[in-house]
Amino acid sequence: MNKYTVINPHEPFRVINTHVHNVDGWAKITGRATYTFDVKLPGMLYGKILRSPHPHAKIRGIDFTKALQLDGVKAVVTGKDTLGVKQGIWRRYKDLCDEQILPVEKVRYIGEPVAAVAATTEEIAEKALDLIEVDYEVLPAVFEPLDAIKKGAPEIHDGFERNISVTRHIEWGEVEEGFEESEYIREDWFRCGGQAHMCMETRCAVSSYTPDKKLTIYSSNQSPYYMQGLMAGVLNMREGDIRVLSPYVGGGFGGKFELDGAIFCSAILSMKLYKPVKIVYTREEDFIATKRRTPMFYYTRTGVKKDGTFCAREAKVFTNGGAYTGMGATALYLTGFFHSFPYIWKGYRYDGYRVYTNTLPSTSMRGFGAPQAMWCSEQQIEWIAADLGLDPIEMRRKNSHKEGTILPGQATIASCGIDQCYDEITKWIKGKGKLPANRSIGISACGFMSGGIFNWFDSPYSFSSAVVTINQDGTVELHVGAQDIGQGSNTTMAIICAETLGVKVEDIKVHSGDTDNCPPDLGAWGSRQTLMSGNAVKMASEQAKKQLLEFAYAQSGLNIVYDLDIKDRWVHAIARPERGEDFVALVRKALRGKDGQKIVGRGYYTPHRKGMISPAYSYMLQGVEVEVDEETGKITLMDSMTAHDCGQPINHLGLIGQLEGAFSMAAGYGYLEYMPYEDGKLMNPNLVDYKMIRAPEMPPANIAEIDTYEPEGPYGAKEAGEGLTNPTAAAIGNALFHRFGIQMKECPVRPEMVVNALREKKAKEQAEKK
Amino acid sequence: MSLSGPIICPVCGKKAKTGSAIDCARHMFGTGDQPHRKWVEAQGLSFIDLLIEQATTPGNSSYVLLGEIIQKDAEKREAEKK
Amino acid sequence: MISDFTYLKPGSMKEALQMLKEHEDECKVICGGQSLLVIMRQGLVSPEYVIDIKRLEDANYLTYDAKDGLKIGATCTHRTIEHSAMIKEKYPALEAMEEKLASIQVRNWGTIAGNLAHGDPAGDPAPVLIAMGGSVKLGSTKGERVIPLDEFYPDLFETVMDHDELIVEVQVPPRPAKSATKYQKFNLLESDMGLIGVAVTVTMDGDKCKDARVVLGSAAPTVIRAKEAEQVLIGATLDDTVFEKAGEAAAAECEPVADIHASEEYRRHLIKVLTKRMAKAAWEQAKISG
Amino acid sequence: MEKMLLHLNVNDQDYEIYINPKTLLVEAIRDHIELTGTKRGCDTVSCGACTVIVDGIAVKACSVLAVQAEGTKIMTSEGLEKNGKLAPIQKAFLDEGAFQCGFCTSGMLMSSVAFLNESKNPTEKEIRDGIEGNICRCTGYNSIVRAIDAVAKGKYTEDNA
Repeated sequence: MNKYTVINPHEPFRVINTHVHNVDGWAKITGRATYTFDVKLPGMLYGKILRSPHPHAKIRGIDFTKALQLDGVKAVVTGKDTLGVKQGIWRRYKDLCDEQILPVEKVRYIGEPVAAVAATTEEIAEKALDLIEVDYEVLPAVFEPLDAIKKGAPEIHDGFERNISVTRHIEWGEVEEGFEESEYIREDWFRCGGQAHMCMETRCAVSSYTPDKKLTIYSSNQSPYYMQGLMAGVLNMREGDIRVLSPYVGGGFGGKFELDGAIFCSAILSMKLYKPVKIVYTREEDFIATKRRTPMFYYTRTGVKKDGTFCAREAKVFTNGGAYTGMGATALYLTGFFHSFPYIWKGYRYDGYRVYTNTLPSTSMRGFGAPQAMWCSEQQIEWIAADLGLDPIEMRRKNSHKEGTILPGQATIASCGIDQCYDEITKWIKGKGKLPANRSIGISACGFMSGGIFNWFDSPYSFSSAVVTINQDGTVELHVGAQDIGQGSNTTMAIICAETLGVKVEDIKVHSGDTDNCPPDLGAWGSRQTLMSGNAVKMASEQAKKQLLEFAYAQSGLNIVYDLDIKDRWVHAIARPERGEDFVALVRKALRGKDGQKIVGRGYYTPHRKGMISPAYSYMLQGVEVEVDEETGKITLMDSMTAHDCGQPINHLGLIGQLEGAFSMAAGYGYLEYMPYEDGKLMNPNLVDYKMIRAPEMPPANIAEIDTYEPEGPYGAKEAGEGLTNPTAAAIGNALFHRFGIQMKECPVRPEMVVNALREKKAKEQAEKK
Repeated sequence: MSLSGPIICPVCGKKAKTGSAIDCARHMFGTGDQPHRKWVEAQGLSFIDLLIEQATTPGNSSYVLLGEIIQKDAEKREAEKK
Repeated sequence: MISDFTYLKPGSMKEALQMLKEHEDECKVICGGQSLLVIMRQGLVSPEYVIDIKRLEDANYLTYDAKDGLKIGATCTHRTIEHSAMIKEKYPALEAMEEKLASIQVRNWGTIAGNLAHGDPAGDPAPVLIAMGGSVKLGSTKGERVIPLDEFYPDLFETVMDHDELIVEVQVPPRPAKSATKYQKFNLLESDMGLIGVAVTVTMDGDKCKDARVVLGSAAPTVIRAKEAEQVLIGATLDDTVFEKAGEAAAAECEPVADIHASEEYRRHLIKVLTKRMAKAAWEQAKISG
Repeated sequence: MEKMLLHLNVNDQDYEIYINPKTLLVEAIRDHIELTGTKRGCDTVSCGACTVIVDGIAVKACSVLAVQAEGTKIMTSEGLEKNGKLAPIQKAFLDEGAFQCGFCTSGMLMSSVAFLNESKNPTEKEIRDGIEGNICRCTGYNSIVRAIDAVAKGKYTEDNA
């Protein structure tokens, strides 16, 4: 089914990169894992949200007297019941905090919350929505960024002339000189679509406000700490009075670390009623009223020498920001940064513009702007190689980053395994031999970050923290703020803890998803947890271990030149592993020595002096084999191979799962997942019309793991799983170009577009013949 | 005329990365908040039109233009100080 | 949200028909409910009574005889048809269609009669059954009548059934000698609904095509026969040129709509390609079939 | 609306519940019997998260009225493990890492069990078709296919599970 190879494996670890079962596995495969979706509290009420049918309208008045009269309805809230705080995750930048979850004056997209009802049953709450009368003054609306920047376009937010909300500029090196030196310059324009996160668990929350003025919130999210902070802001409460619990989370993919209607409205209703209120989004609400991958318009101009040496690149991007900013500001920066990847340029310049429109807000989604960047970059590079008659793999290879590459003002690359990626993909392609006429292979390279060095949230805490507590029986409590959203971070953290302490994974109990009991951490986004939370866990574990070894030393009578270590629960001198003692026995003694205090280690991590973007970068090259029905345009994925450098893999099963899962989502972005809007209305907000890869569509996802060592990562680890969302769409595009000669400039590539492109190509060829 | 020191932003006082006027122009566009926009407008330019010009045409013309104005402004101020 | 209703559970088909007569305007019949419950949840229908025939064993049959052909009872599931050795031998196109209809879970619980009654022009069974000359037997307290399926659908999501009638049986005549049916839908996911679907039956007499049926799904408000395309095939000595012409005829005579998945032009194009392919595939099969 | 008394047998245990006749099987299982392993991920019979086994066959519990399941034997993911022993498919899911967020897992397990009951020596393609009705947004399915394949090949038996 799948082939999995390891290149340059490191020294054997006891726990790291071994076959470790997911620590949450038993709960998940026995149906016992309780998600927010499953939470039921005594006396709980159910909430429903009334949503705007208009893309842009003033709210003149809301009359909900009839709704309140309906038997079972307990409360109705509107924007007037809130403090009206304009919130956003970019807390340091007030201009970018632009979203009232329940707007007071106007609505800016179809599906925006307008009022919320709490009732004894979900059915009654839904019926009550029909009894609320909203008096709207419908305003002119605009849906496309290139229309929204025109003179005279409706102003969506006050003071944002021409609807430009964020601009980003990145530049290094000598751009003009680079273009002057270029012997060939190519310009292209691209469009990249949106994509729904489509988490299996829709957005949901249960809020419970109690008379002691404390608020407890169960929420399906990627960062309990952000939720706590953001909720404190919109409710004017102290963070410490809000507890956020995220027990198990049914997927996130970049869509669950901003406030949503479920969490906000349930809290407002609960505060009014002093009763728990649960709100679960329907699938349709999840499609029309959360956020999506940011659609982009790309212009990119690239200058190269005839031998394929890259000189300069300049890119200009407009993004369809939708109604609010959210994490979109970061996506705007990262798309520009990763558009340069993984290549060395004499000069690189990027200007990005985020434009408000009256559509669903767009934001971060797995890949964080990079899939769009690679869709454009990697196709253009393929076309340049063809234009110049060069080998596309060798041309990429000679321009790629290496260990020590400096991106001026942005980053220094400390570990980079991409060169070996080219070898592995070349081998895979050669192994295929001659393909049938309807098959083709496309490749695409990219890199990605291992967590962002951004603190627009303005957290006073370390980016990650962890606490390790050793019990008298040798069991270990690991408290982390890192959030497991399915990617397996609890398992990864348990592995790092067990490896460092010298115990077994089953000795570790991981506590996460609870702001009351776990230390703060920025959460699961931007591929940050393995490196950042992993470093915090390693430090906490080392600190606890050091305390134990001090006791071991004291009683050993060893010459101080000897080193002690713990492996497999056995405390021993490294030089004489047979002489030692049992871990549990040592813990008991150490406790006595500490007057009965538990052994506690604390760890934290905040990146310093690591440039502008990230402490480390992963690299990858992917090949995708597709079959094309030239008559119908249907694309079928036949096979794939990914050569991937994530430093030292930590969680073996988790890594494979991440890479395979990223492939399916990324391929969906390339040829299936399509979000068409008409007059601001999403036309396919359901799983019948929104097409995603299912088991029969998924090809083998072969992996060659290129093990490198990343000095900044725990045990040499860096990102895996998000970056691999980046190359696939472009690889599919390149496959279409390679054999069939068509250049697709819009994704996802739907079969009708393939048929049309083939037809145009044929017409052009015939015209040329004449 | 050359300046005695690096150029600082006339709005927020931030020193641009290399101290050059064009870097300061990039900073102004990058920040793009109301005070910076207003300063640009006060020079008789349209902030948005410059942005759109930069966004829709290859090259760097808007930054160069704003850089020149920042440079002149800095020279004027230095002269006033003297 | 599904509206409240009174649940009725008849013990026999006869009793079911009586209940239907009693509540004809305010009731819906449920069997597998794979389509009905979805539209009830969307509030598109809100019956006061729901008559559940799921457990009617007297309607759960699948029989064949050489004279009358195939008879499928009202409560026979898709999966029973898909797994039947008899179907595989006598009506392979029916088996192939069932195998690609939605998902296993849906086929396990849903019925072919229910699918036909729903009247969705994108449904898979209707094109195949029409291509095979299939009919439905409608029952009511008044008695029974048999309607050929190609006369069953007057408009989008509508059937000629009266309010007191239900499909009690699906009938397919025996397959003639040197005859074969082929069906394919064009979809984006393997077992997804088709953007369009084409079923073609070709019956050969020596080198000539004696009879043909070309049936199109999602090509008009209802499943339709492409009679121009049929005329291209009937009487002709079949070859690639004829198949191509049949495809062009079908594409010209259908009236597909544009939606988010495909433009009208692209749907016509797909109908052309699939008609050509299915006609050829049916011909190849017919030549070798008994 | 008058409620009706319904007897359901879930995981070999009899339950008596009072329900509105329009109650869906998934609602009866989750809200009345309070077995929350079975999930809901859509309203269009598309995602398969609510898949349960009724009299040996997989069905989507969001498209079946609870009353229609009276007199049947229903199995949910909670019924797979017995006295602390995992069923072969559960062991295989653990070994292959055939789940991530876990939200689709209960439904996926039930589809897998029903598929394995009726398919001996399935091909990879047959396995993929066997879980076509279930969406998993996390894994990309291949690990699930490997897990089902391992069970079909007899790598796990009831005893060593």
